[in-house]
Amino acid sequence: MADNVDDDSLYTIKEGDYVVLKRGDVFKAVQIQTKKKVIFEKQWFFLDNAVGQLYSTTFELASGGILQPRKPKDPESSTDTKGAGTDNRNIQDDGKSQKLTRDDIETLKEQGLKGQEIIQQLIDNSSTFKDKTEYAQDKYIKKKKKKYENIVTILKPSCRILAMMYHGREPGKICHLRYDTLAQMLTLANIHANSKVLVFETCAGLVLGSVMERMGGFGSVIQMYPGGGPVRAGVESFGFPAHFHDTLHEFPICHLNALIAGTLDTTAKDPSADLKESDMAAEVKTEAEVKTEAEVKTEAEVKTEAEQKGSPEEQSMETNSVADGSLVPKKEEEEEKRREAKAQEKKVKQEEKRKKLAAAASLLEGRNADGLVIASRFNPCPVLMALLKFLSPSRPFVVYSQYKECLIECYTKLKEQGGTVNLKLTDYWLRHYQVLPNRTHPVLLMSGGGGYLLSGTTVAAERSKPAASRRDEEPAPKRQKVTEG
Amino acid sequence: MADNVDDDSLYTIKEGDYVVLKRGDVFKAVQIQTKKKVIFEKQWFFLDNAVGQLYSTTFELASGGILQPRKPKDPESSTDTKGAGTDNRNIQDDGKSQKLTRDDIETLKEQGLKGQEIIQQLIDNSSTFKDKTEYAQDKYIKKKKKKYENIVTILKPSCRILAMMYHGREPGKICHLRYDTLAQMLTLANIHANSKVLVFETCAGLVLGSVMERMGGFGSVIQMYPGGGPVRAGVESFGFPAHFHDTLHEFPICHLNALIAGTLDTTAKDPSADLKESDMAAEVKTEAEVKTEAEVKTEAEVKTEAEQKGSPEEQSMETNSVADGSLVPKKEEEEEKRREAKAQEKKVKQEEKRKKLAAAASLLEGRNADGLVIASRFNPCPVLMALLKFLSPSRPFVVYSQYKECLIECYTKLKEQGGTVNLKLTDYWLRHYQVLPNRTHPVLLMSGGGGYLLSGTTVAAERSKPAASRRDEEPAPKRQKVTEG
Amino acid sequence: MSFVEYSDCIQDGDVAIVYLGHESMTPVKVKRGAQTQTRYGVIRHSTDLIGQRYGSKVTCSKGGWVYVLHPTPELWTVNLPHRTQILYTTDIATITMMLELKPGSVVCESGTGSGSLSHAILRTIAPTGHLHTVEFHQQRSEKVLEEFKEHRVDHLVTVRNQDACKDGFGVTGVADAVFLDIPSPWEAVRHAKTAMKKHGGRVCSFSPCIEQVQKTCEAFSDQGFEDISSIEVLLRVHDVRTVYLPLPDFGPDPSAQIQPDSTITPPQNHASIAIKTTIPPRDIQGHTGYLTFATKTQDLIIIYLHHKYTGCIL
Amino acid sequence: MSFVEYSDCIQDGDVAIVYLGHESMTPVKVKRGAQTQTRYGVIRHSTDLIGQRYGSKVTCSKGGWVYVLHPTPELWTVNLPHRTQILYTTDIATITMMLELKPGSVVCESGTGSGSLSHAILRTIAPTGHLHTVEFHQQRSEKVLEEFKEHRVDHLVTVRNQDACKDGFGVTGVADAVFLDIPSPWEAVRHAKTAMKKHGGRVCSFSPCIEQVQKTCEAFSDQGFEDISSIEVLLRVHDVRTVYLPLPDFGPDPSAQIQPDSTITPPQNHASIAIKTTIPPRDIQGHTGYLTFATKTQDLIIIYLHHKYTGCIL
Repeated sequence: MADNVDDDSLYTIKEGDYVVLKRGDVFKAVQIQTKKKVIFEKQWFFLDNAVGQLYSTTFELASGGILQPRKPKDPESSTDTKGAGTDNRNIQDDGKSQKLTRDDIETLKEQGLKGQEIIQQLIDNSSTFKDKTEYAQDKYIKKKKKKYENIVTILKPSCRILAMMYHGREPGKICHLRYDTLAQMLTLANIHANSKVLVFETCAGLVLGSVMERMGGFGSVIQMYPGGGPVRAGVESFGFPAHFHDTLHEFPICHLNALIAGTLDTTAKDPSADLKESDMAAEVKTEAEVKTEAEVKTEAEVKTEAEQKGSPEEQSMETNSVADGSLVPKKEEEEEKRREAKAQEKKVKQEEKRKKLAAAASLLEGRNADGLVIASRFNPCPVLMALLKFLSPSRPFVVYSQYKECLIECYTKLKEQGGTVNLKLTDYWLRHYQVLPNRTHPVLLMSGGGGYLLSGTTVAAERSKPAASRRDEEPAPKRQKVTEG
Repeated sequence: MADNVDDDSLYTIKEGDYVVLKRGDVFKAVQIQTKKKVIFEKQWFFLDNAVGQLYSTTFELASGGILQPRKPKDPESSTDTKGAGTDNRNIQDDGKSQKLTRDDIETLKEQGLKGQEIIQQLIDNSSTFKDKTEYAQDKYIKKKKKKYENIVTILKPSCRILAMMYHGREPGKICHLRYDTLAQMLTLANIHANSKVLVFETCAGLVLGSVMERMGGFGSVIQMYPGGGPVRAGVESFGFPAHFHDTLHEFPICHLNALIAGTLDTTAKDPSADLKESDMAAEVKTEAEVKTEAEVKTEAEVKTEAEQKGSPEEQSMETNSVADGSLVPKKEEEEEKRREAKAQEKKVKQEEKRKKLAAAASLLEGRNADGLVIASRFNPCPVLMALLKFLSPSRPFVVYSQYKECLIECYTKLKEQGGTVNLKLTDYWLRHYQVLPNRTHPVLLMSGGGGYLLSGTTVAAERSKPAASRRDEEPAPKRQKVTEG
Repeated sequence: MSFVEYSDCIQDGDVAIVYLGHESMTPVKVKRGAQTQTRYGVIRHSTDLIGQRYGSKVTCSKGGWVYVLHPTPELWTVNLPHRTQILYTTDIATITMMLELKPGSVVCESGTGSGSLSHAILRTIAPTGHLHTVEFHQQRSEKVLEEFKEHRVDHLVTVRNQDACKDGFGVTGVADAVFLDIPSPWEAVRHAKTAMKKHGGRVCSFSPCIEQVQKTCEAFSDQGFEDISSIEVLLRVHDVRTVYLPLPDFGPDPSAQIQPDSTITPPQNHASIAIKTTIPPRDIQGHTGYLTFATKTQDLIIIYLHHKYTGCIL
Repeated sequence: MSFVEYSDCIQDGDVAIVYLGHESMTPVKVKRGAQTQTRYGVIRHSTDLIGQRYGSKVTCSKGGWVYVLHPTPELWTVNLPHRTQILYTTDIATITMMLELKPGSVVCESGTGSGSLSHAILRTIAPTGHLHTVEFHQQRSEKVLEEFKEHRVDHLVTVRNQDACKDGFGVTGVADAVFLDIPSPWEAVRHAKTAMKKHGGRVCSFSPCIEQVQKTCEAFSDQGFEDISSIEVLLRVHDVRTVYLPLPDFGPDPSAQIQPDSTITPPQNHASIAIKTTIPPRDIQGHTGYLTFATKTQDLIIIYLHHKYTGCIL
């Protein structure tokens, strides 16, 4: 008696889909492309066989990098453990308990044994396994499973999965924003359909994408971006339907002063040159900033920085060109033609950019946005103070920072200036649990910190009152008492 | 087959003993004095009957403020609950579920019903009690118990109990130092018998007393104190045997510069005047500081401040005079006599003070102390930098502050200056659990923070190397990599 | 005004949040001709509220002023009338993300309780989703439906007065997500599964006690749910303060230059430094409950061999 | 050198801690004529260590240098050879205070394990207390006794190789405090009671899993222990850093004064601010174990009526 009928096709993996690979707690976002090698957890394979399968299917990796849908699992994949000891009093770790050598294991692999079978071999050849406590046995199996079971699950991307993926793999790319903190941001900013939301982030597009997911293609999102172009790698990974992108606008913050002053001219006959110039200036700046940051970046991170400097169009082109494969040498004539085409293309792009800017500017000019989300590596205070101007009264805003000090500054400034209430500086403590019979406890490894949030609500600004008289903006009858608290 | 025989007298409450009263989670430190009214948890009583009883005895409060040792409790004092409901779907809170009125309860009390009996009456007269879940029933009983059961347990004081008492009752007096943080300090500073430890605290003497307890009367403790006299109210509450006090020395920090420069003269023919003068100066300062602190203090706290300004002798006199009771009017002649005696007494005191100073100075002059503990409302950085000079190399130190920023300053300064290793800035997260069948969970109320610690180990100072060359004082091969971490 | 869409101005029939000061607010049903008494004086709805912009400052009769805020699920959570224990924003935010809620999601919930989570769900799944919420307490289910109407979200929600453990959620194969906040969630797990789409979805159970979590995890596992994961999220609020730290007086420094025959220079009194810092509240909410999440994957055709709970059949 | 008393200088036979750099140390048994290889080169004990002051900087053969530190239980805890899971300083500090240990305390402990806690207990109860430590694993009990001798604390400790659950602690009515770190602590609770002074004392059990805590609390309660309280303490280390935050460039400000015919002034590149802050480590130890404390009050004459655990008789 189903109340409605689901369309299988919505849940089927198709070529071109953005998906997330999962093994254990490790995720990786990829696009389904046939005949394209994917490397995940130090193994390579092809996603061709995934096409047509349902999302959330788990695949086994067969030889030649072929994925095979796993058969429905046995009742709690039971590795035969042949009884457990009650404690570890008799165990001596002399490194000799495993009779199988590394070479033996390689041979087993070459013989085509599956992960589960190899683990069983390891257990059978361990002299201490049966003396281990159930707890220790479990730990052992888990460890070996991770090493020898070659399975991968293909998931439909979501804010939850991508936030966990970025936090696990590349926290530096998302300013160490933890997924639960992102969850708080989306709720504190009251992100929902049919509203107009401003986003300023340098989190690879993860925050932007999460906001867009919550808006479901209804309303509008304006990405306020620093530097040469908006970063959207993370947005792409969400695999939104095309119409979602119609709701997404962008505005370079290097024009913010002009916009605020009302001097931004988006109708100029040849504005592209102007825009280009200041964009380039901004670009240079970004590079300089990167260098002033006293942080050593991993290769992956440096690569991101580079990507961030490309415009989104360039990025997606790059993505496509990868699929093309090898480069064919060109003759001079063709070269010349190409150059012209490129110049033309550039012009078209600049015109597009101008239109976009005009569209975003007109959305902003109403100064009636419904929400503001900031999460970046920039000092948040000037960003917040500038962007708050574009919100209607009685609208929520939320600022993320990895550093509490930055938000103390924001808080202090807002208190001085007025125009906001319900200010709250918070952080969150996230704990995972292992829940198993007689072995329930918090997970031993825990995130050290998820960053800080400052949230609040805008109210109608005081009309030209001197700053001094605003001190009582937020009456706090019980504050004094808790000063020592 | 006891290996040794305990002396009952060690465990018996005697007149003059410092003890701690306990009810539920509430503690109060008092001295056993006969015929003296004690007020605890809004009830008054006399401790006379406690004398001769064993420590940890629980007493019931009978009428007239008389304590009566409680009879050995029944197997898990079972209030008859007549079965529990499984959920609360049928409960409506209309405030009419209790048939007993306030007056009824007062009548029951006047009839001399004990707490347990009153609670049973309340249960019997509650129309909703039997419909409540077991969980809700338990909560109800606990709440009522707290209200109607008049019991008090008398405990031997200890660092554990006093630290919990201060944290619960007067956290402002101990700079909000949480008991578990104090525990960390004592361990990180390697406090133990037969060592020489420097203590600088404004925690009512709690930290000092805790250090003394851990040294067990062996070795020496030097209290470095600000202002007019060392604060020791907390030390008294430990009820140490007299010989412990022989190990306790004191040094006013207003002579620290002189001591370091080697210009402190403790042998002057009439040094008391000098000392007095600068002590007074220091006293004035303390007052001024109190005023500059932008913190509103509760009455109790203000009182402490006042107490802190008295010398310990004055304090203990005060304590004794309370016991005397009423003041008898004095004749003029007696008045004169008293004045002379007072002048004489003052002189003796000053001489005592000089001797003490000399003793403390000679202990410090070796610059070979074994440990340093700082926990105060003062900015810790100058205190730490000054007192570290008095430690031997390879000795631990620990600094407490309510504010992380203060310890960041200490950390930075120490890194610049060298002479320490193993620097660690930490804080602690303390969680209490309710462990009950089918109702196990973390306690709902939790301390918001326990303060911060900076700990480290001294090493031999570089000999006259320029500061620049010391940058590599602590090689940190893997530091750079975690910068983003 | 609606809880799922912003309006600029206050209208007759709206629910507005009157902001009185730090952590002090009160919800008001706006009604032409009505008045609301506050500690700053009377607010007259016709003149002070209706037609005013949300976020405006309103001066009350005694000369004090308040702000009038547009309602949001988060403001509602701290202002709603408690008929039960409620879920707060920290848990709600986590639940919303971890259940992957978004516009269009179909969600089942039990119990509705005071509707704190329900409003947040409705905000997120609007305008195209639906909430099926089940509450066994009749009065509560009636009251919350009334609130949904006042908040103009009733078109997005179906309230059922039944026992989810016995009777389930009243729907089959439609839910993308199920949320359980009941004393024995393990008894409702099979109903949760039935309510969910055949292609799968996410489920969450909130329980204060670890024993409940243990039983629920077992039930999830027995019913073939995957990725079972229990977490806890705690909120810490930081109070921003300027604190003044006195500087210690170590006495005159003999190594410093002293004028001949000088009297001792008085120590620098009043010396202190100011730092901008945060302090934690003395006590915080140290536990609300454990959140256990799990994923239902697509229905399998094979029949599970049940070992422990023979009572649970697919 | 001894683990319970400081010395100024390094002597033959001492155990010293060689500090190689941030979080990198190694313990060394000082022996005339011996050498120790470090990544900075060789340390020659006779010339580089013996007679030197603890805390001195020692230059190694390759020109690198190290510090030589006096051992403490805390340094030992991070340097000892692991023969089992060990207790770390955060838990040890809590245990020490909550068991009310001090000079003169008599303590029972099981299991001894790698001796991490044992050393801390000995430090605190010296010079007049005694530790009775029970370890069921024979090799471990022998090894730890050897270490106690090397650390010159063996006069304060008795090591027994037996099973505390079956055979108890080998003493009766002497202990001020008992510590349990064994898989089934509830089986040793009655032995703990027997070992304790008739006037009472404190007991602590360390367990990683909540089910163990539940059983232990029940056993404590059944044996008449009072003030049963389970806690957890977590350490957070803060890394002090200077971070540079770029400032956003909002473009030229038209409201600012502009010279006539001026070219646009280039935005201020390189602009960033530096803040001194701390960052948390990416991962921390999120759980070690639960600490359950209880108080034994003076022995009562009445006989308890046991209801649940009939196996436990006083």
